Amino acid sequence: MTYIAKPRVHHPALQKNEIGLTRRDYEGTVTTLCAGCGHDSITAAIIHAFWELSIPPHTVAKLSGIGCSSKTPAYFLKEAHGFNSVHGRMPSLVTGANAANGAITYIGVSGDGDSLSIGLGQLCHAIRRNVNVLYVLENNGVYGLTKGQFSASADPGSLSKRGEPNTMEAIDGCLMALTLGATFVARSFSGDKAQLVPLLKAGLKHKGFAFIDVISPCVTFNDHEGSTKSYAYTRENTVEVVQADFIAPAKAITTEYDPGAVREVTMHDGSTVRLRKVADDYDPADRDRAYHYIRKKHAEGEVVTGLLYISTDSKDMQAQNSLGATPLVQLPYEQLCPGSAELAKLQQQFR
Amino acid sequence: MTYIAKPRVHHPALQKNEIGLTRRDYEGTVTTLCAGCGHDSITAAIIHAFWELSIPPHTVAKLSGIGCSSKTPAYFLKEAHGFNSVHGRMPSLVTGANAANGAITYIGVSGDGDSLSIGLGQLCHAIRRNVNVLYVLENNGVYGLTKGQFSASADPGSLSKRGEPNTMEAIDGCLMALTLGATFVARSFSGDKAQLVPLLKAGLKHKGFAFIDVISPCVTFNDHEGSTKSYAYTRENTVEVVQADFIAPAKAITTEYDPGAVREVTMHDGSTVRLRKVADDYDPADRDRAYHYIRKKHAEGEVVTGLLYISTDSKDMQAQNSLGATPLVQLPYEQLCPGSAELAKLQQQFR
Amino acid sequence: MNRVNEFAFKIATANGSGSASANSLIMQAIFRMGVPVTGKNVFPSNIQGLPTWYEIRVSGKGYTARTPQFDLMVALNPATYEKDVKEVQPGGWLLHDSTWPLDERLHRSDITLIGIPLAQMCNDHFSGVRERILMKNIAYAGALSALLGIDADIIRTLLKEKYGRKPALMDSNQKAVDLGFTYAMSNFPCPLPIHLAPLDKTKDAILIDGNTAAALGCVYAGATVGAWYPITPSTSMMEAFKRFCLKYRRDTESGTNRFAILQAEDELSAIGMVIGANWAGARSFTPTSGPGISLMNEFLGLAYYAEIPAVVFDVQRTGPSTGMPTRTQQCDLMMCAYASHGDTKHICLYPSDPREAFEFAVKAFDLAERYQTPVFVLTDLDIGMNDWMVPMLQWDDSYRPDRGKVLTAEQLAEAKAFYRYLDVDGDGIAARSLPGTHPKGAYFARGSGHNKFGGYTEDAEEYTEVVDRIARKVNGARRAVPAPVTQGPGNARLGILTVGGCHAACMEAVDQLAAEGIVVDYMRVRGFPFGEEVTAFLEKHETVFVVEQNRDGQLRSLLTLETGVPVARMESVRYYGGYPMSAHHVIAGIRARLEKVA
Amino acid sequence: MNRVNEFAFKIATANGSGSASANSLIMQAIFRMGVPVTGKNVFPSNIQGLPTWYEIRVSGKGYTARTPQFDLMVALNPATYEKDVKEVQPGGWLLHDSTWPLDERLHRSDITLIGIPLAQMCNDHFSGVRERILMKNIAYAGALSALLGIDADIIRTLLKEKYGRKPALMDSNQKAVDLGFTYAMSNFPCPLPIHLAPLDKTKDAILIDGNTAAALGCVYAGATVGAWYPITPSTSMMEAFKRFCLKYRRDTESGTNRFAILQAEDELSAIGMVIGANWAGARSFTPTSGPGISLMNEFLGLAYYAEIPAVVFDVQRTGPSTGMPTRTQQCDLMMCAYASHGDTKHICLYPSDPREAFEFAVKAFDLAERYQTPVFVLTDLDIGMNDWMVPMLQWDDSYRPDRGKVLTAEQLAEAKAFYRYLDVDGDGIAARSLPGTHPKGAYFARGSGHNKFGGYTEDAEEYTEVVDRIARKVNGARRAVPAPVTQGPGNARLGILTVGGCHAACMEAVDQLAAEGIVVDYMRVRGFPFGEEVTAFLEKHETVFVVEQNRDGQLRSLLTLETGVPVARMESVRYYGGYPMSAHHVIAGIRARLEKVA
Ligand SMILES: Cc1ncc(C[n+]2csc(CCOP(=O)(O)OP(=O)(O)O)c2C)c(N)n1
Ligand SMILES: Cc1ncc(C[n+]2csc(CCOP(=O)(O)OP(=O)(O)O)c2C)c(N)n1
Ligand code: SF4
Ligand code: SF4
Ligand SMILES: [Mg+2]
Ligand SMILES: [Mg+2]
Repeated sequence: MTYIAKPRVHHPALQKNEIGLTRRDYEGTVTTLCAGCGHDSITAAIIHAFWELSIPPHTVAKLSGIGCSSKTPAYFLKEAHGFNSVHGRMPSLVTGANAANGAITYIGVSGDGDSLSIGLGQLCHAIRRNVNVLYVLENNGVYGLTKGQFSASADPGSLSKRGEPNTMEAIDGCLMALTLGATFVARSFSGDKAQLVPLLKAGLKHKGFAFIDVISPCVTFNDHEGSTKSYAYTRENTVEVVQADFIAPAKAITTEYDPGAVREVTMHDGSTVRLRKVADDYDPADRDRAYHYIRKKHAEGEVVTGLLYISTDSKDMQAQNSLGATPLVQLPYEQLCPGSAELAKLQQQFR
Repeated sequence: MTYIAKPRVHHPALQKNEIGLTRRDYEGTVTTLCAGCGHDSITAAIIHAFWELSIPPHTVAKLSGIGCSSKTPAYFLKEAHGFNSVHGRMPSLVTGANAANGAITYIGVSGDGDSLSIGLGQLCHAIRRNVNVLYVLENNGVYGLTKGQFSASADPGSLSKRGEPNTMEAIDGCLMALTLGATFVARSFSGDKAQLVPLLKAGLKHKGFAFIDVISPCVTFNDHEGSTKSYAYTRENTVEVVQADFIAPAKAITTEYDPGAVREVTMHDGSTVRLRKVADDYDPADRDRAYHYIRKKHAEGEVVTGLLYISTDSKDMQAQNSLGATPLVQLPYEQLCPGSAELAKLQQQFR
Repeated sequence: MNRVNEFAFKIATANGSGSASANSLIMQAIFRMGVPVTGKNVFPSNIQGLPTWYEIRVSGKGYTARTPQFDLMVALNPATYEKDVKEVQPGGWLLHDSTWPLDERLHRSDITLIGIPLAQMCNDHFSGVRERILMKNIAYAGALSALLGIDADIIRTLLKEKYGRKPALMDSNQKAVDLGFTYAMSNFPCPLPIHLAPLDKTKDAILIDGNTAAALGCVYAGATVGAWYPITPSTSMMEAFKRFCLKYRRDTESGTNRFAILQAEDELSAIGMVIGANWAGARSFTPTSGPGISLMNEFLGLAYYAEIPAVVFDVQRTGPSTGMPTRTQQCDLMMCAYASHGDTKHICLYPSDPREAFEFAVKAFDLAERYQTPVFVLTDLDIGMNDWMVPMLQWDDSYRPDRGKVLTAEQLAEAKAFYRYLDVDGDGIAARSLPGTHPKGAYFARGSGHNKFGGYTEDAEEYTEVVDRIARKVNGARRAVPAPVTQGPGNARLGILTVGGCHAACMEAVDQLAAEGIVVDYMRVRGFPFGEEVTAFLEKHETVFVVEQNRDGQLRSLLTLETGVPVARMESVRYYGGYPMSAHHVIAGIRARLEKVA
Repeated sequence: MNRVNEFAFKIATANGSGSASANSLIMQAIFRMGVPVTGKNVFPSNIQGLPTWYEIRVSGKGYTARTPQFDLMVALNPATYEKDVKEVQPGGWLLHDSTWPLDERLHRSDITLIGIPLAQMCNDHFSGVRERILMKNIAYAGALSALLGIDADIIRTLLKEKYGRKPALMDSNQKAVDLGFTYAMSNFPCPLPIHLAPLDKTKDAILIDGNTAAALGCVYAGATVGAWYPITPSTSMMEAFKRFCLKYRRDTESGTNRFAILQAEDELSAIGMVIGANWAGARSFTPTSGPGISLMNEFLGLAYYAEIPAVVFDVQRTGPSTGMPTRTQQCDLMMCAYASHGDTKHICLYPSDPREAFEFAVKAFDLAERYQTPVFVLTDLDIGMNDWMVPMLQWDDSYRPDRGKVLTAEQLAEAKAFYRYLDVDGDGIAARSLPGTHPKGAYFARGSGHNKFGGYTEDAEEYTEVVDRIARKVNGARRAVPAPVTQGPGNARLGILTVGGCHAACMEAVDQLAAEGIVVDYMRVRGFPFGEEVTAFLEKHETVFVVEQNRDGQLRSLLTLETGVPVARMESVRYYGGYPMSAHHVIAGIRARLEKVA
């Protein structure tokens, strides 16, 4: 894990990285998300990670599905090609792009609806293929953009805006990824930049599918723990009054705490999430142990964060397909077309 | 597990069950699968299970996707409604049907391509919903009907008909189901009727999603363990010679062995699968232990069979949706329509 | 033109700022004054911060189409000042928040500025960020009440109805209204020349959006299983269905529901659930929009070929692809008519407003079950999400669902044999049976080749026999879909033919043309396949203007394909920028063509 | 009619019994005799046991269409005896296995029985179940060689080419051939009146199926990324592409590939991969069939609107839904032309045989990149999976891919600014850039509303400007798609217009009509949107027979929609039972209409 060092702190915004770029050079257009949305914090962390790694922005491609989370690639790396595609199907796009040009650094941004509902099949199969991409799942337990329906990561028992309980099991993206043989599995919290930035960097450097589930509170529809009290409060005092179209300006939730520690984070609606950061001596090389640990802590009401599992010796899709160092897009046509003489020769088979 | 008793043996085919029906009454049309196909053995076990449970055939609905496996509902319970639908999407059909009429016994039959490739998302979400259905995944590691491409359950390293190795991780339906919170997870082997019949019966009686992964050798394209030798042999001696359109008649593979024991089963191509039957004292009530056990044995080259996990106190979809004892389809219209007076009253809100 | 009770105004704010309550308060108050009113919510695909507008048209004459000509603009969003100020009609008014110095972009010599210190007033009188922002909205409503002559008592009543049980809220809202009202009264000549005067034209009407009305239709039709995946602009339909079901279909004693709402993982799954539920015998439906229909294509072909009822509401939005999810269009006409690969054709219903959305929802289930096939109800964002003034919904208590040919256990027991796809009656419709009914009712539904007995086939004749019957069956539905609505002398040279929500704009255009001495016959189609009267209408008129909201003239395409009338006989009038069609667009389109011809 | 080199026969066996080798041995031998020959494989959607047929037509005149009239039936499948025996033309022959007593269903007084004890002979001469079954097939090939005068030396040579390296296999095959040959020779008057005589009409031709040819086209076009999900009848296309790539694109030294083949988890994913790869700059394609296209609808709209190239091969099969997966139809014409919700239109290419499948595959990539949009190549099961005799494929080594407007790093560096959707050249086509090229090339591709600069928009004018340009762009492709093929005097009263694989049947029908004194002009469209010559052809002829293989006249629909020519001017001639179109169907259809008119 040598490449997951703590980020250096206290950079002035205009400090230059190794290739002479400032953090500003890694920004995108201005966000249109709700003030305080966790997704914006993740955007900031992504900008930071790319900047720290001194990756030339134009050598990056950023892809997403549809949702509030999927809008965010517009808000970072304006010099990178972006693709805000269709709902839930970004994994296949990034797979195709990766086959075509493996010399690009790929980042995919998605939401829990995008990834775990409509896109579950594609996500699972991209993991299985070990496509070389950093896949960031901005997980808020709801469909933000369509106004707060439960997503598949909503906890059982949590309450909707209207006060109806979610009756189904939540899908845990990390457990799913581990089960599918993912080669990099991590979880973090949007407000924990100190943890998130190095994880993003590790994911970018990982050769294969780097899955990061980032808990990212939705200011507007978030109800992560389903604390009835807080929602009841909101319903009584806000929702009915303004016909649900008033979104109170909020601050993004941030937290910093030490490896091995547990931190209770209060969400916008007053509910809490207990985060447990894996300890420094946690060994992310054992898939089964990682699975077990997540399950165990979950049973204790804790959400484990950190780099949960990594395998560094597995082949990514490029390697599995025996692709060479020169990306397919750069092969000259002459190396692709067998020519007329060969065609004539070949056709003797068809006689 | 009281309802998983060993099946009574030595029934003459015309013996009657509690409702006076013979096994013949539970049959369907004649199979059109290859002689020796594992799927036909599963069909026989299904017939047996329904017969033993004395379920009136017309109170059953049998659904499937597309594939050799998905054809099989035609071959059992001719007096049950059947639905051979589209590829990979049967879970949603059975979900809708179940909501409409919970008084029917549902059985869904699918293949590994149908369930784990195109249908992965739907399967996962039906599991999550805990739809009350016995879901039989007839798992042969290939797409039989389209002639032998790898499915998502093909083992890494196994060879295709043409001798190319599969480079990807296999999806293990049972691990997946356990991770998704499935309430009934089992695995069996098509040729092990002694084990399969009671599992099917248990699945039929389970109130919720009963997932049974049945390893079912494909006579024609099967390459389960990827033993290079056996395939090389086939290629040299058969495939080229007859342009791959000759399907040698074969016998279905059967096996019988004791709980707790390991049995090496030879597939049609000469490769072998090591099956381990859970011991009588195996406790299927612990989800994490089940997961761990499957993984551990898998690492040792064994495929665990038996009832791996069951939860009897979880709510199925019907219960989660607060549906009453009378199925929705049987509610008289009068109980559904609020009437004109109520409409007039309601409309005062819209003024 | 008399400007009393005939004008339009627009309110520009930012999304998520809570202005919706104020806007609907204004709408409702005007409605209660007995004056016909329409509101169009022009909102972004965003949750907080992007520009949003609310357009209110007041029309004593009863015109409900959108008008793009605004007499008054309430410009409260600095981000769109420039655009907003341009939209005011010469001689019109611009209301702005004078808390801050006037933005240069708000200067225009031909309009009158009305500055009201909304923020200032609310900061002075309320505490807390939330309340200050919220009350600013209510304050502009108060100002508008003074400026436009909206009855203050009615506003008070409305606030009471809403906050009656929460006196504190009631008080602050009333205070905010008063603040705006008083300030306007004391600083401007109230009311403005554009203002309201009480009428009695709304007493048998309601204000309702099409998604709510359609959901209510599903309840009244006896639909029990709703499956869906959220997508703008259809989402609120299932939310309404849920609300109504909880109200009417919940047995509180036993805690059981007489409905099931399944939030699917995507649209493929939603339509699968609907088909599964219908196959099992429930009336089941799914609301969606264009991208959802695209995803449902494969399943729709299955339902068509295996002959399973299904009701799909397509609340259309601007395409292609994700397009503009919060803008309206009629751009899925072709896709719905022929969805899925292979030879298919589907019954479509085209309501023109929420009232018809209610009625056609019911009709859709009857047709789906009678013809055992998918039925689409095509509305659009404008019909689905905007509040329309429509006559009160009526219900005939003698209505009973038309389940079509469904064999009972008794009928099956008596029958010699049951063959699922046998056309016994010669009408192209074979009887079906439901799972669980009777051993003799069993059949094997499949999307693969089958013969009339329901057996699997790869035989040319057997296959052809079944698909030919299905074609006959679906074409037969032309006699059962709602007949076109017509108007006009019947023998005019020119015709206007339209569909769905363009109705309001066309009716207004017809009046305007008449005023200019141009007489036209009018027809609005309401169902597909088209009945013979549609062909007759096209053949009878020298020129027919086909008015619709899509780029490629999809209604015209359907007309050409299905009636055989050449395209050249139809002049296409299209607007597809994402706003609802207005009379202005219709007239402009027609005029351009008439001039071209002349 | 002279029956030498003009006849057809059919072989009925069971699927999986290994008869395919024998059948292609027969085909190839006839071909090597210089006699034009066509084979149609009529197989079930099953792996083992269900009935399967192989139809061989011999035509010295070079007719390659299917004929439904068989002079000789080789009836080896008891399950279909009854059906098979009916299909023999009066005066024809029936070959059966006389090992068993004659089945009653094989009695017909007007045909001649040829009994050969195939099973008996093989049981006597071979050992082991496998060999006995396999050799039975080769034995009937030997018998046919004697009966039909197929050159025995050629058969020997073919066996040598195939089994040269395996003498034991060579020997048993030759023995089986000889057994059948000798038995026929000694027991029947060989050759029959229908028989072969050497010609020299195949020397510049090959026998190839369309999937193989199309795959080869992809290789020659420089396509590097193939994504797919198996589906009959398209599966063999990707298998062929893989074979060719392993042969031509594998660097054995380094063990690296100059291609990537991605077996997707379904068709939604396959088209996603194709769009992703094309967006990244690779030529990428997917082969599929109807159900796959249905599933791709949403993504196709994205590619259309975000303007990303994509090449999709639709090897059509009998719809709707799963339909008859192993039968042919042209039933996706409408779906492909307008796939996806919203206003869309797609370029389509319609090869008529494997040679054109090769050529149009190359063309498809050029058009997709030039117009930055999805391009469909529509073949069908008949073209895709059957062996056709076509002229040898030609390749011009000077060909270089038309990548369209793709800006290089240098161009981007020099440019003031790059705006993705700006129509700089006025041809409706904006330049694109590829990821990784240059910082100035960056843009944000999206399926949501965007303006010409590539920015997100919900503005009516900005939105309209872009979709209007896209419509112009795609319509512009009418000048770039392959021009229609025409034949005839040009001034005939009647015309025949068709598409794709109906060509062969139509050409034969044209000759037959000419023989009856009926002169027709002929046109086969090869690309969509249609060029002006198509409109001209329709307008010029009193009646045009539109010949196609689907129930609803989809080609006629496209013609009506796109040319404006009224449906009434077109007489629809359709056959859609799942077999390839034959001249018989064309003539019958035309005759029925001519009589109706007369
Ligand atoms: C095919 C399709 N169905 C539905 C939608 C509507 N839709 C847009 S975003 C979204 C959910 C987004 O949820 P998530 O991915 O969790 O993102 P969030 O907004 O919460 O960040 C849905 C259902 C769509 N755009 N496309
Ligand atoms: C949408 C769609 N894509 C592809 C196919 C073609 N297809 C039919 S069966 C099948 C695979 C079946 O594999 P599996 O489910 O494992 O069943 P098996 O035949 O092995 O029992 C495929 C790809 C199809 N019918 N529909
Ligand atoms: S709705 Fe929620 S997820 Fe969407 S931008 Fe607002 S806070 Fe973020
Ligand atoms: S191909 Fe395989 S799976 Fe299909 S019927 Fe034959 S043996 Fe069974
Ligand atoms: Mg979310
Ligand atoms: Mg399989």
